[in-house]
Amino acid sequence: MTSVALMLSCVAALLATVVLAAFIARSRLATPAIYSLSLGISAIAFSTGLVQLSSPAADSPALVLPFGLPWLGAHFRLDPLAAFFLVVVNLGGAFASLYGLGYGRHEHAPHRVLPFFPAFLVGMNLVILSDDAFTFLLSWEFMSLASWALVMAHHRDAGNRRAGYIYIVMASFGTLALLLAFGLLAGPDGAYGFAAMRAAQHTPFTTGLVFVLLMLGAGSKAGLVPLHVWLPLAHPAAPSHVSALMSGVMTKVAVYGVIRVLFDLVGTPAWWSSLVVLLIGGGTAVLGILHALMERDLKRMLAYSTIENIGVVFVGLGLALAFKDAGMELAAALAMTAALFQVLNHSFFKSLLFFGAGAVLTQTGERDLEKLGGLIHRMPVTAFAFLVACVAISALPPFNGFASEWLVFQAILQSPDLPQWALTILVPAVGGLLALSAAVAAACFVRAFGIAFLGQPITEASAGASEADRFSLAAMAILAALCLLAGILPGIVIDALSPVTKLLVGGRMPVQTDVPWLSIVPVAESRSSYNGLLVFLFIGFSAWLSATVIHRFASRALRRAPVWDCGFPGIDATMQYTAGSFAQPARRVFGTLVFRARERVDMPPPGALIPARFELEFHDLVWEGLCLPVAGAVGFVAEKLNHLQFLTIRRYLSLVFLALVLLLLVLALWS
Amino acid sequence: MVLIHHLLVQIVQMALVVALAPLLTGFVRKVKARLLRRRGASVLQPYRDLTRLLRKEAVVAENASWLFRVAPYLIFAATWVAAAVIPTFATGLIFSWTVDLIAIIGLLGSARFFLALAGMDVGTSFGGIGASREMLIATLAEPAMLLIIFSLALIAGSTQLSTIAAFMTYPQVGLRVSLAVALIAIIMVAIAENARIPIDNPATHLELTMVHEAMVLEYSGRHLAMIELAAMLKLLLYLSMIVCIFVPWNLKGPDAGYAAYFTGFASYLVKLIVGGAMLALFETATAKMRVFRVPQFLGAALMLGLLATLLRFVSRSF
Amino acid sequence: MQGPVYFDIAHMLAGGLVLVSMMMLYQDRLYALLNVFALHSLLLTLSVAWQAFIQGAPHLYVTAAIALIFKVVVIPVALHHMIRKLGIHREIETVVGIGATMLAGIGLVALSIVVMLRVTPEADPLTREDLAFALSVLLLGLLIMVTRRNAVSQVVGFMSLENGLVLAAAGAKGMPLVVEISVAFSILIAFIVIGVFLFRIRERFDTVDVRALDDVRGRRRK
Amino acid sequence: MSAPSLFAFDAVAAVLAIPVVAAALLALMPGYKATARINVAASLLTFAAALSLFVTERPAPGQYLLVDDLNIVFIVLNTFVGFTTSLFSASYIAHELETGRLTPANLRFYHAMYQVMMFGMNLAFVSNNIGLMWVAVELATLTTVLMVGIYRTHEALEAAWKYFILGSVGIAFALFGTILIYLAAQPVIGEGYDAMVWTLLVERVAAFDPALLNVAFIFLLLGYGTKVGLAPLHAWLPDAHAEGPTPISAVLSGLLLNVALYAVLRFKILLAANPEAISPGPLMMTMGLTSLVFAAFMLYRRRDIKRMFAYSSIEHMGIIVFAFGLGGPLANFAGLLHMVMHSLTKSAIFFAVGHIAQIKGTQRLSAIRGLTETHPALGWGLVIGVAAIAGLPPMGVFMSEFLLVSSTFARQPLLAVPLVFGLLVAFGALLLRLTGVAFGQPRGSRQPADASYLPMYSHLLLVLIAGIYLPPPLVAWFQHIANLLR
Repeated sequence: MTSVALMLSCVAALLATVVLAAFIARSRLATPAIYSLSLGISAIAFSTGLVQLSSPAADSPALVLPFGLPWLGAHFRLDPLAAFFLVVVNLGGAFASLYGLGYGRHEHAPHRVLPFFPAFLVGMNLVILSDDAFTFLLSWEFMSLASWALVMAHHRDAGNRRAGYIYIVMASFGTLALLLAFGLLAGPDGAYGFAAMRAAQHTPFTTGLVFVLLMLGAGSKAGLVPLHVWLPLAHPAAPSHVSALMSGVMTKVAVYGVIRVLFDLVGTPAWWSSLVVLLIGGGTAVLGILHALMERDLKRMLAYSTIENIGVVFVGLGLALAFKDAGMELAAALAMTAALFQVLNHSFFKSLLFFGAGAVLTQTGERDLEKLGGLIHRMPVTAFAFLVACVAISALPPFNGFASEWLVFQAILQSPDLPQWALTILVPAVGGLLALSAAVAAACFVRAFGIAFLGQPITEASAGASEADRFSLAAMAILAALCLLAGILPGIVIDALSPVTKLLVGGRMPVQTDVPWLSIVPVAESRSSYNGLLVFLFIGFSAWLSATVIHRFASRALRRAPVWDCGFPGIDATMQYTAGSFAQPARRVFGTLVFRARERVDMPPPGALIPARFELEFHDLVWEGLCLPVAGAVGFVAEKLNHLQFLTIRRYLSLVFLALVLLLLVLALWS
Repeated sequence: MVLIHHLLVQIVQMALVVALAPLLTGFVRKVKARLLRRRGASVLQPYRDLTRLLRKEAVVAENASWLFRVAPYLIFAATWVAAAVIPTFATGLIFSWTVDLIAIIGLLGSARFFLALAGMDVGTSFGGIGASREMLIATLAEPAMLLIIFSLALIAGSTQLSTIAAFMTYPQVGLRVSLAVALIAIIMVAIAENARIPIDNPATHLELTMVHEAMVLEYSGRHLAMIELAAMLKLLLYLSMIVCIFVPWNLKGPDAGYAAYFTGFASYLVKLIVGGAMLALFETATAKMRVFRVPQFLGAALMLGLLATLLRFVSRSF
Repeated sequence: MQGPVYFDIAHMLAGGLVLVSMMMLYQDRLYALLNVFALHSLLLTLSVAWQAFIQGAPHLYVTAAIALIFKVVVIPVALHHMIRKLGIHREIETVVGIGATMLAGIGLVALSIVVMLRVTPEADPLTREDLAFALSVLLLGLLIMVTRRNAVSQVVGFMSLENGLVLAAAGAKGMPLVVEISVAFSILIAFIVIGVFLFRIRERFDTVDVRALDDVRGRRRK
Repeated sequence: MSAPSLFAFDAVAAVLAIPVVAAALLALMPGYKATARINVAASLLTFAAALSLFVTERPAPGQYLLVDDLNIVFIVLNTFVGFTTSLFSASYIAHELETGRLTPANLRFYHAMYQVMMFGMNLAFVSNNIGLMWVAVELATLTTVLMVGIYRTHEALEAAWKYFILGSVGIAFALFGTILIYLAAQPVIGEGYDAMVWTLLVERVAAFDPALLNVAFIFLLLGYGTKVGLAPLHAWLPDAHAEGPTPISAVLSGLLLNVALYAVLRFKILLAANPEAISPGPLMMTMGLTSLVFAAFMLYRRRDIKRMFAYSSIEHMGIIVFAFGLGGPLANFAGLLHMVMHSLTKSAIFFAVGHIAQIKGTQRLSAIRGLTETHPALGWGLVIGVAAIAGLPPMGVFMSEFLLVSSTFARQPLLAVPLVFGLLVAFGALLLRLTGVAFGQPRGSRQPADASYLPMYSHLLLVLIAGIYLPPPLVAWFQHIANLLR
C-alpha cells in the first residue's frame, strides 16, 4: 500500500468520521468519540507524512481515482513538498483534536462543531494531496466551506455572522482568482493535470498573469496585506481549537498553494515577481504586528500576529524566488528552508497560543485583555506554556522562532550577489522591516502575557479562574516542548527539509547533522553559525551557577511584603498598567502614521465634578480604503438597478422593443 | 591539550567580563563626577554596592509570581552568555561559533523580554510604564542594530564577530562612509540600549522620566544585584563590541601565547578606558530628552543604519 | 398563376396595411383607434384572401374568414362595449408626442425594409415585399403598445401586431394550416385571457389603465 | 426490428398521453387527497415512460416527433423534476387548503393545469416540427400564466397580467421567427410540412438564405429568450415566481426555462450549420452576460425570498446561455451540466422555501431568521442548496462553473472578467441573505414543519454526487451532445 493510498484512506476515515458526527452529534459521547477518532487518524497521517519526508521515494507516482473531473479523474500525489505540508497539517490537526477532547466539553452547541471539524481536516489534507487543478480547487473551496461553517458555529453573535460572511466572500474571491490562474496554466484545451502544466511551456505574459492571480487568490487566503481583512475577523470567531487550525495550519495550506504553483508549476517566473513578493511580505509583517500591538482582544491579537508571520514566510519565499531566478541554488535553498522552517514553527507556537487563549476563554469567559490579569497564579501550567510560546514567537533565542528568523536574515545577507540592483538595494531594507516586526512582536507579546497573566486580576472572572483540563494542558505542554526542541536542534529540521528544497530550487543547504557541536551553518562556518543547543545549555548553566553561588555564599533569605511601588500607598488592581496604556507609546510612534490614530484627552479643571474623558480614534486604512468603497460601489449599483424592478409593464415592453430594434439595427448594419 | 587551552581562554573571558563590568561602570561614574567638579565615589563603589545587595535579604511583593524570582537569573545569564563571546582580547574563542552578532542581539532581546515581564509581574503602574517604554525603545533600537549588522556583514561577508574583526584589520578596508555611518548609528543604539543619557538616566528615580529603573523598582537584595550586574555587563558588552569592530587592533588569534594575550588584554583595557571616558564626556555634555523624543533619536539611528547598508554600494568593494 | 398584376395588388394591400398602421399611430381617441383597427383588419382580410386566390391555397380563405369575423367585427364591438362599460374618458394619453411617434414609426418601417431587402433577390419577390411590410406592421404594433398608456389601446396595438404575423404567414407560400390555426388559436386565447383579465382587474380597480396595476407596487416594494 | 421501435414510439406516446389523460381525469375529479395522489402517480408514470426511452430503440424521426440524444436528457430531467415537484406539491397544497388560500375548486383546476403544463413541456421536447414546438411552448406558458394568477390577490393578478402581456409578445416574436425559418426553408425543401421538420432543416440549412435566417434567429432569440428570462426580457419572471404557488415557482425555474432554452438551442444548431449566417454565439454570449451581471446586482435589494431565488434563476440562465454561446466541447459540456444542476438545485431550494414560507407565514426575508436552529432539516437543506447554487463545492454547480470559467479564460480572457465578476457579486448577495435567513437569533413561528423532505434531499443528493463523481456513460452522453451542439 503506497503512502498516497494510506493518506487517502486516512482522508476517507476522516470523511467517515464526518458522517458519524453528523448523526451522533447531539449525543453526550459524541465529543470524545469524534475528537479521539480524528486524533488517531491525524496521528497516522502525520507519521505517514514524516516517513515519506524522511525517506522520499525516487519518483512519486500519481494515484488516479475515478472521481472529480470526468475524462481526467482525481489525481493525488505525495512528493516531498506535499509530505512536509502534510506533516504540518496533521500535526496541527492532531494537537487540535487532543485539545478539543477537553475544550469540546465547554462547547454549548457541539452539533455545530463536530461534523465540520473533521471535514476541515479532510479539506486541508486533500488540497495538499491533489495533483490536478480541479481536485485542488474543489478541496480548497471545501476547506473554506468547512471552516466557514465552523466560524458560524456561534451564529447568534452578530459579529461572528459578519465575520463568516466576509470570510466566505473573500474565500470565493480567492478561489475564482486561482481558478483563472489554473485556467491560464491549463490552456484552451483544458489540460488540468499538474503534470501537464509542469510540462507545458508558458509565455512570460502568462507566467506574470498567473503570478498576479496567484497572489490574489492564495494571498487572500494566507492573509497578505491588503487582502487580510477577513482574517482577524474570522479566525477568532471560531472555537479556539479551530482558530488554532485556521491560523496555524490553514494559512500554511495557502502558502503551500503559492509554493506549488510558483516554484513547481509555472517554471521560473520573472525576477520582478520576487520583488513584489518581498515587498508585500515585508509590508504584511510590519502592518500585521502593529495591528496586533494595538489590539485588545486576545484572540484577534493572535490572528493579527499570524498575518505578521505569514509576511515573514513570504519574505523567505521572495528571497528563494530571487535566488532561484539568479541561479544561486545554495542561497535559494537557504531562503526556502528558512520559509518552510518558519511555517513549521509558526504552526507550533500559534496553535499553542490559541490553545492558551482558549483555556483562558473557557476559564474566565473573557477575550478582552483589559479584563484579565494575574492568571499566572491560577493557571500556572497554561501560563508557562503560553510564556514559552510568547518567547518563541518573539523570535528570541534559544527557541524555534529565532532559529527560522535567523535563517531568513542569513538568506538576506546573500543578497549582494543578486544580478538585479533593485533587489540588492531593496533586500536589506526588507530585512530592516523584518527586524522591526520582530521587535514589535516582542513588545506585543510582552504586553499580551504581562497584561493577561501577570499583575493582579481586574475582574471577578479572572480572579475566579482555575487551571484548564488535562487534555488541553497535555496539548499545550507537548507543543511547548516542541517549540524548545525545534529551537535547540534546528539542524535536524533543516536536513529533513533538504528533499523539499532539492525539489523546488534544485539545491540544498549543507548537511547540518555532521557539523560539530550540532551548530547550524547556512553557507560556511566562517560566515555565520548558530548553536541553539549550546546557547540553551549555557543560559541554563550560568543561571544555575549564579543562583547556586549566591544562595551558597550570599543571603538566601526572602521576605514577602506589600508592594512598594515607590512608597505609593493603597495600590489596587485598577491602578495597573492596562493593555491600552501599554500600547500608547507605540501608538503615538507608529499609529499616527499607520492607523491615523488620534487621541483626545479633556481633563476637567481641578475641583470640577465632570469626569475626565479620553477618546481614541483609530482607522484601519485598508478596510476603509479598499473594502468599504467596493461594498459601497456594489450597493450603489444595486440600488440604481433596483429601480428596474418597479417599472410599468409598458416600460418593460419598451425594453423588449428596444432590444428588438437594437438587434435589427445590428443586423441591418452587419454585412 | 589545544582544546583545554581554548576552554581556558574562554573561561578567562567569561570571568573577565563579569569582573570588569562593575569596574567600567564605576569608572564612568567617576569620570562623570570629575567632569562635574565632584570627587565622586571610588571606582570600586559598584563592587561594594553589589556585595551589599547580595548580603541583604530579598523583599518580594506578596502577589509576585515565580517569574519575578526567576527573571533576574535568566536576565543575568542571557547577558553573560552574550558577553562571553565578544572578542575582548582574543578572537576565535572556542564558543564564539555558537552565537553570531544576530544571536547576540537576540540574547539581549530575551534578557529585555524577561526584564519587562518582571516589571509587569507585580502589577504596579510604574512597572508598566517602564516595561512599555523599554519595549518601545527596543522596537526601534533592535532593527537599527540589525541594519548596522547587515551593513557590516554585507561588507565583511559574515556575521561572526571574530571574522568581522579580523576583516576590519585588513589594510584594504580603509575608511568607508558606510562604516562611519554605522559607527555613529551603533553608538546611538548603544546609548539607548544601556539606558544612558540622553535616553534614560541611570541615576534618577524621578518617576515620569525613568525607564529601566521603573521596571526594577520592586526588586531588592540579590535579585536587584543580579539585574544591576546584568546592566553593567550589557554596558561592557556594547563597549567591547564597538571597540572590537571599529578598533580591532591587537586582538590575538585563538592559538596565541600567554604573553600575546597579555598585550591584547592591555590594549583592550586601554580601549575600554578611552571608550568609557568618551561616554562619560558625552553624557555630561548632553541633557536627558523627553521620552517622546526618544523615537526620533532612535529613528535617526534606524535611518543611519539603512543608509549604511545603502552606502556600501558607493564604497569600493572587493 | 403568377403575374405583375397579381403581385401589384398584393403589394398594394400589404402597403395599405402599413399605411393604416401608421394611421393608428396618430389616433388620439379610443373609438377612432378602434375603427382604424377594424379597417386594418379588413385590409388584412383582403390581402389574405388575395394571397389565397393567387396561391390557390383554399385554407387561407379560412384564415381570412377568421380575421374578418374576429378582428373586424367581434373585437372592435367588444372593445366599444367595454369602453362604454368602463366609462373610460375618450382621450388616449400618449407617452411621447404624436409627431415623435410618427417619426419613430417611419424609422421602423425604413429599418424593416433595410433588413428584409438583404434577402437574396432569388427568393420570391412577393415574399420579400410581404415580409418587409409584415415586419413593419409588427414593429408599428409594438410601437403602439409602447407609446400608449391606456390598456385598451395596448390591446389594440398587440392585435395589430398579430395582424402583421398573419400577413407574413399568409405571404409564406404553402405554409401548412397548422400555423394559421395556431395564430387564430393564440389570438383567440389572447383575446379571451385579456378579456378575463380586464374583467378581473375591473373588479378591483376602476380603470384598466395599466398604471393602476403598477401603483400597487408603490406600496409593496419587494 | 419493428417491435422495439413500435414500443419506443409507445414510450414517446406514453410521455405525451399520460399527462393528457391525467389532466382530463383531474379536471373531473373532486376531492383533494385523491387528486393529489393521482397527480403524483401520473407524474411517476410519465417519468418511468421517459426512462424507458433510454433502453428502447429510437424511432426514426417523423414529421412531428423526434427522439434524439439531446432531448432525451431534457425529457428525463423534466419528468423527474415534475415527479418530485408533484410530491412536494401534495404536502404543500394540503397546507394551502388548511389556510384557505386555495379552494377545492381552485385545486381541481390546479392539478389539471399541472398535467397540461407537463404535457406541453414534454411535447415541446419531443416535437420535431418547429411549428408544433412553438404551439407546445405557448401551451405550457399559458397554463403557467393561469397558475400564477391562481391566488387572485392583487399581486398575483398583477404578476400574471405582466407575465401574460410580455409572454404573448414573446409568443408573437417566436411565431414570426418560425415563419421566417419556414420561408427560408421553403425554396430549398419545398412547400408543405417538410419545410418545418427540424431534422430536414438541419440537413439542408446550408443552402438556406442567410439573411432570412438572421432575422429569424433574432426573433426566435427574443421570443423564446423572453421565456428563458434573459435580461432585458426577464421582467415577468421574478413576479411570476414570487406570487404563484411555490410548486409552480419550482417548475418555472426548474423546467419551463429549460423548455425555452431547449428551443433556443435547437435554432442555434440550425444557424450554426449555415456558414453565411451570423454566428449565434456572440448574441447569446452578450445576452447571457447581461443577464448574469444584471441579476447578480438585483439579488442585493430583494426582500422577498422567492423573488430573490427567481433572480438567481435569471443569473444562472445567463450563465448557461453564455456557455452555449461560447460553444466548444468544454463550454457546451459545462452548459449542459450547469443546466441539469441548476434545475435540480433550484427546485430543491424552492421546495425548502415553500415550506419555510408556509411555516413563517411570510416570504419577507427580514421576517425569517435562524432556521438552522428552529427547523434544522429545512434550514440545513436551504444552506446546502444555496451553497450549491452559489457554486461552492463539492456540489455539481462547482464543476460546471469550474469548466466554464477556466475554459473561457483560456479562450476569451476578456469575457471571463465580467463572468467572474458577475459570479462573485451574485455569490456575495446569496451568502448575505443565507446568513440572515439560516443563522442568527430565530425569528417568527417555531411550529414544526409537516414537510416532505424526500424531494429536496433527493435532489441535493444527486447534485452532491454529480459534483464528485459523474458516471462515465453520462459523461460520454453529454460529450456527444456537446459535440452535436458544436
